[in-house]
Amino acid sequence: MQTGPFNKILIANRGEIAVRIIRAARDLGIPTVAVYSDVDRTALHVRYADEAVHIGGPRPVESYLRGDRLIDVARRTGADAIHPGYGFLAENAEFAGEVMNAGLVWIGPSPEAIATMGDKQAARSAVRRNKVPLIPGTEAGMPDEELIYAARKIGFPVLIKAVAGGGGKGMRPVQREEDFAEALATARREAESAFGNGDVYIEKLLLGARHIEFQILADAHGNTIHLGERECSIQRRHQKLVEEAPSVFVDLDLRERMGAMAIAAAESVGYVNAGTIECMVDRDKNYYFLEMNTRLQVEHPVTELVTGVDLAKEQIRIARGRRMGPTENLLEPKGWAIECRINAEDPYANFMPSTGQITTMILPTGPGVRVDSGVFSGSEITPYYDSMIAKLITWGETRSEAMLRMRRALSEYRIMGLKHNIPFHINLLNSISFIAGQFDTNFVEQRFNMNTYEQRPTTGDMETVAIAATLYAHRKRRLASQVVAPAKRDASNWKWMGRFERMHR
Amino acid sequence: MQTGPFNKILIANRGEIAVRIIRAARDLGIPTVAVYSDVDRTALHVRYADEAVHIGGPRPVESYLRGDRLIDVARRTGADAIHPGYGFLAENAEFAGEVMNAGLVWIGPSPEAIATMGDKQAARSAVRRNKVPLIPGTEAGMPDEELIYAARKIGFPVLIKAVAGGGGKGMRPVQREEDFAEALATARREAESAFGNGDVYIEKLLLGARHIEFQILADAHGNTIHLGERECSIQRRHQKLVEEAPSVFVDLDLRERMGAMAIAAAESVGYVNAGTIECMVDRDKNYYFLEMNTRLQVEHPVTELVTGVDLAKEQIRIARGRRMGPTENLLEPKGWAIECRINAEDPYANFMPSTGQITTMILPTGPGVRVDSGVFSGSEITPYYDSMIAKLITWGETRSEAMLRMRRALSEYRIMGLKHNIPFHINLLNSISFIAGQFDTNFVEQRFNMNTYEQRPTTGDMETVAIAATLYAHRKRRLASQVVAPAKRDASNWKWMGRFERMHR
Amino acid sequence: MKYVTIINNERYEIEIDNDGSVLVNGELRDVDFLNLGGSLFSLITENKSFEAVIDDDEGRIAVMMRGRLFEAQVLDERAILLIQRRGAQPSGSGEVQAPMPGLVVAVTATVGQKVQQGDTVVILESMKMQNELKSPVDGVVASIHVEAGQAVDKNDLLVEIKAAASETST
Amino acid sequence: MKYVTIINNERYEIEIDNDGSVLVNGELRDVDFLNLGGSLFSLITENKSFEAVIDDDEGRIAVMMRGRLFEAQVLDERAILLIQRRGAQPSGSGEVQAPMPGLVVAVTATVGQKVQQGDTVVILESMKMQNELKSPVDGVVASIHVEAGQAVDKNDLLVEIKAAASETST
Repeated sequence: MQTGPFNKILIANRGEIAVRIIRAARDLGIPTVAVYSDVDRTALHVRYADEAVHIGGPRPVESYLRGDRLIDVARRTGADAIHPGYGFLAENAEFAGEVMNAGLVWIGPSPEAIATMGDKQAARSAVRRNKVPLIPGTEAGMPDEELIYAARKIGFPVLIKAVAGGGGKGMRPVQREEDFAEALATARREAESAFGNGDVYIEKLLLGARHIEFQILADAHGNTIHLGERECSIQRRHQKLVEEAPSVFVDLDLRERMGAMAIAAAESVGYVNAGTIECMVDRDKNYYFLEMNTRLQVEHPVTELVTGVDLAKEQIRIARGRRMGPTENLLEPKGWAIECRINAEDPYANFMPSTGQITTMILPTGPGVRVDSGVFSGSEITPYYDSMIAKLITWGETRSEAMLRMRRALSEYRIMGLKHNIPFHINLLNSISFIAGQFDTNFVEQRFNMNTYEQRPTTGDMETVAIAATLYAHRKRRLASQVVAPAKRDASNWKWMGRFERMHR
Repeated sequence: MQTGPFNKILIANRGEIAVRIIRAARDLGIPTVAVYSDVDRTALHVRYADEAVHIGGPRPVESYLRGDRLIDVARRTGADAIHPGYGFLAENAEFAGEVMNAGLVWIGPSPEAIATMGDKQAARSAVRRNKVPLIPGTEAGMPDEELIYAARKIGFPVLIKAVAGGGGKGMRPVQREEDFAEALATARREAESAFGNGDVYIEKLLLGARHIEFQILADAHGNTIHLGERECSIQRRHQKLVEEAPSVFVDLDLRERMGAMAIAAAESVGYVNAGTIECMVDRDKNYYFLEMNTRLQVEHPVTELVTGVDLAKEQIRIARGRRMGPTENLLEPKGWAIECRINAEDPYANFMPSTGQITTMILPTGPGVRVDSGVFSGSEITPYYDSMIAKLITWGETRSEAMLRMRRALSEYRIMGLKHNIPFHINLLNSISFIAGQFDTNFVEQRFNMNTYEQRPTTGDMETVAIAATLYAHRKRRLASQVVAPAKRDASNWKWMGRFERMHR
Repeated sequence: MKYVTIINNERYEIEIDNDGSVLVNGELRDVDFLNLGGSLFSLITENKSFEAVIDDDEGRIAVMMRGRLFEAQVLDERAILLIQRRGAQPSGSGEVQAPMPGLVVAVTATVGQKVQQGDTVVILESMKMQNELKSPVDGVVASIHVEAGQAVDKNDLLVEIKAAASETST
Repeated sequence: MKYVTIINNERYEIEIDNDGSVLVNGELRDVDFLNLGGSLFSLITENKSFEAVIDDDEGRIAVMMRGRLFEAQVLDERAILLIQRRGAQPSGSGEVQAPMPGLVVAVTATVGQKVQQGDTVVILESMKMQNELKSPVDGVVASIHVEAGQAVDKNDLLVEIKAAASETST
């Protein structure tokens, strides 16, 4: 069933999104079943759910991707609905179909909508019927000479994209016509070797473009609305790092037009449940449909904070066949919200993922601060899953208040035991371009890095670091050489050290 | 100065309220100076402030109450304003005057307003001029025969109150006229021995009354507004435990009338800055002025969540001589907010305070959850200060959503190493009377306790507890007797134990 | 290993075998019991997930689960035998200790006085509040070790009460 | 004890006396330095309050403060002498280890090849991402211990690079 009554939800996911869904279900009074792999026994989603079932090994193919086991666990525990979260099986039309065939409610759109939007060309055809603007480009399967002709017609620069690619893989920009033939040959070769499929298509390369997406909500009673936009241009290797709602770039007129377009795109596949229309918007505010994500997004909290709508709860309501809570498009967001994705990756070492145990964690709290996370002091970050450990979200009456609160929250947040990207976010929040709202999707990769701070450290900070480093080395050296006899006035500056250590024994 | 420009704030407080003020100042870009006693060196307010100065011993009279040292520290660090928080010197008119005499800005109302509102009789006289309704009662200093005559006129039941009492101390209810003479004699004796002052006055004893208070904001430009009410009837020994905004008991008409009364009360002393008018409201919605708190309240966050106004920031703005942000009375709160005070006290042992180190703390997070706290895993709760360790605040579109989120957040919150009152709050949030909004200020003491749960534990829960207790004892016994040889299938149920312990070594 | 566990006057016979399997009143239960550090435990039984804080104090085990405190007595075979043989036992320690540092405001009991469980014997001021310390047992005040005005440290012995012997249920 | 501490090419002469007092370039500083557990430290100097995460790796001390990473070299008298005497030292280890468990996707270097610091030598897939592991030094590839398709554990040695000797500033 796509919609209908249910009384217990199996959550086919892990990490912060599993916790997020448990919370939504608990707020609605619906019991939940968590599933877990070998390495997730102590994870918060297992501990916060009403029931928890072990489903296999740590690798996703052994557990979270085992659709058969998930449906089996739902049957055994009496769960009559499955929420897929995001990632894993969330956009797997086949699994959605199997869930429905098993007589369970799938908390998401229909398998047909997932399948259509999951196929680039099918999605383009579908939305084109509803007059949704698309980035000028070609279809797949064209021979070289037709592609060259098409590229000339679209106008350079263009982007050659592998049909089988995705997430930024298999893309090649071409600036000038004379480079096209060689680039095409290389692109086909690479696509063949990487994806076993040399088929490519081309698209107009947008300059200074932003990634802006619209939140859609549609119920089974024929209502489809949008809840405004999210600004997601702060990316690295096509991975979003920071999201905002609303976007500095979107005025009321653009929001009305893009919102109507987003609703038309969703309606083109008879969409029901929460979804996102991703767009590229160029400098001149021309906007183009990119793709539709047929699930809850990682960045959904920023929309929640400026609308007051709990999107995970709305997903459940809609799947139960009820009318959704909000009934009108969101044209005037309440305040401003920013999300920073806190990842276990080292911004000083090319964002290399980091694994290990979180030995200490002090969360930022206080007014305007929300943390969505599935970890705790003692959690192990394993290499089996993605590197996101938490989402830090702040709200303010204005963008400036939201940013100041984010800065403050980042400075309070302590995570130890592994490398994380909080320094990246602190540096970004100090960047004049970011503060001024002047950035596009290439900003992080082309114009921002961890070695060039826009403000130099002060002399005072440098000296403080020198003192700290020296006292650290001095102390370590003393411990190593077992110098235990304290000098007569040694207590003065070190008194607290001893006191604290006594306290924490 | 009462208002004027300043560039650095000294925070004459500790704990969560010091952290709260640091956050507000940081969001405004103003540097802060923290002060700390011997036992607070590692506290978050010391670590989050820009500067920190040690001011003395652990007992408040040696440090946080040393007005001379606080002013001296402000001078030395170049702080040109002092925020007192709540408690300690916050309502000390003399200190406020000294701060202003030292050429510093006092972030609070004038010493005159503090002094007037700090004296029961003076406060009653002041607000009476502005036609603020008072609980029928007598003045202080009356002889016995006049008091008896007055009590008869007011009508029984009445309350005999010690002039020098406060916070619930020195009060004695009298139900019937024939008991009055003896009760009066006892009350005078007790007041004499407890406060060195046998003077008493009497007041009408209200039945089924609620404690409802109004948040006032007034700037130096002649603007005074209210931001709606807070429901604070959930108390024990006159200590608030749970607060809400708005109150289920207050409709728009009552809010308008009480709000106007609250503004009139504040204006009666020319009040500037944030303040609270505390009232008693009887079953018939008659309301009476109780007192004015001339500072930020512990429970201010519930107002913040239903107004979007950051009260600590407004305090600073007003003290700087600027116009306050909000300009209109709050008649329609946005959603609902509830605060639970998380105290280090054992609800199973007569709310006995508990001290010690917080060994583990897992904070509740996610949508609609705010935590205001000054502690962390590793913090020491000492006997020198009050027992509040955190404020847990939830917001929802409706009271029911806010309560469900509070239940969920309470169930996620883990504090170990000392006793705390989270079980009290969980029990309260399961109480039908509380859920239905049917309670008065006597509810906790007279009709609610930890031994009579409204719902019995289920058979399943009981069996689970039995299993857990037995496995715990079994394991402890095995460890004690050093039985190390594992049986052949011993890994089956215990495998995770070993795994987890390896992980956390 | 066989145990008798008593909670809120309910009696459970629980058997834990060497292979880790658990039987409750003779029925096998699927149990995964795991320490999460300190006194925090996770228990998954028949797929139900529970978290509990478990502490013990002189043989009484306190289990805090779902916001509720349960007191459990876990008796092994030897303890069951002992109780069966003896029939009765003293009902616990009669020591009143300071639960935290503070100032003794008043001692409200006198040596030789008969007290009931729950009677206030000392008033201790700490954390800005006056706390009534109560007798843990029915009995007679045997000795008093403090006086009003005295500062005490955590766990200082304040008053000793000689417990009256009482019946014990098994 | 006298130290020379180098941060971002700035040089600080820091003296820590037995009484705990700290002199920076000859000037006395009021310093309260305190471990908060693990690698978290609080430092209050001249009333300014700082929090820093401090770790060290083979003599290099990494200080993360106010969202910024500083690399410090703390040289004691012996180390200063040693450097003055030798004039130059090899510029660090040339071992490329697996920073986490994963699957080797490709080895992009060959034995005997000259590499520059920052050149990719191995591509490792982990956490759903392909990670380029780079040479930490300028030098020549001395040995390769893995091949494409091989699963590796954390800290496994993948490639060794013989570092070219370089000048070192003191």
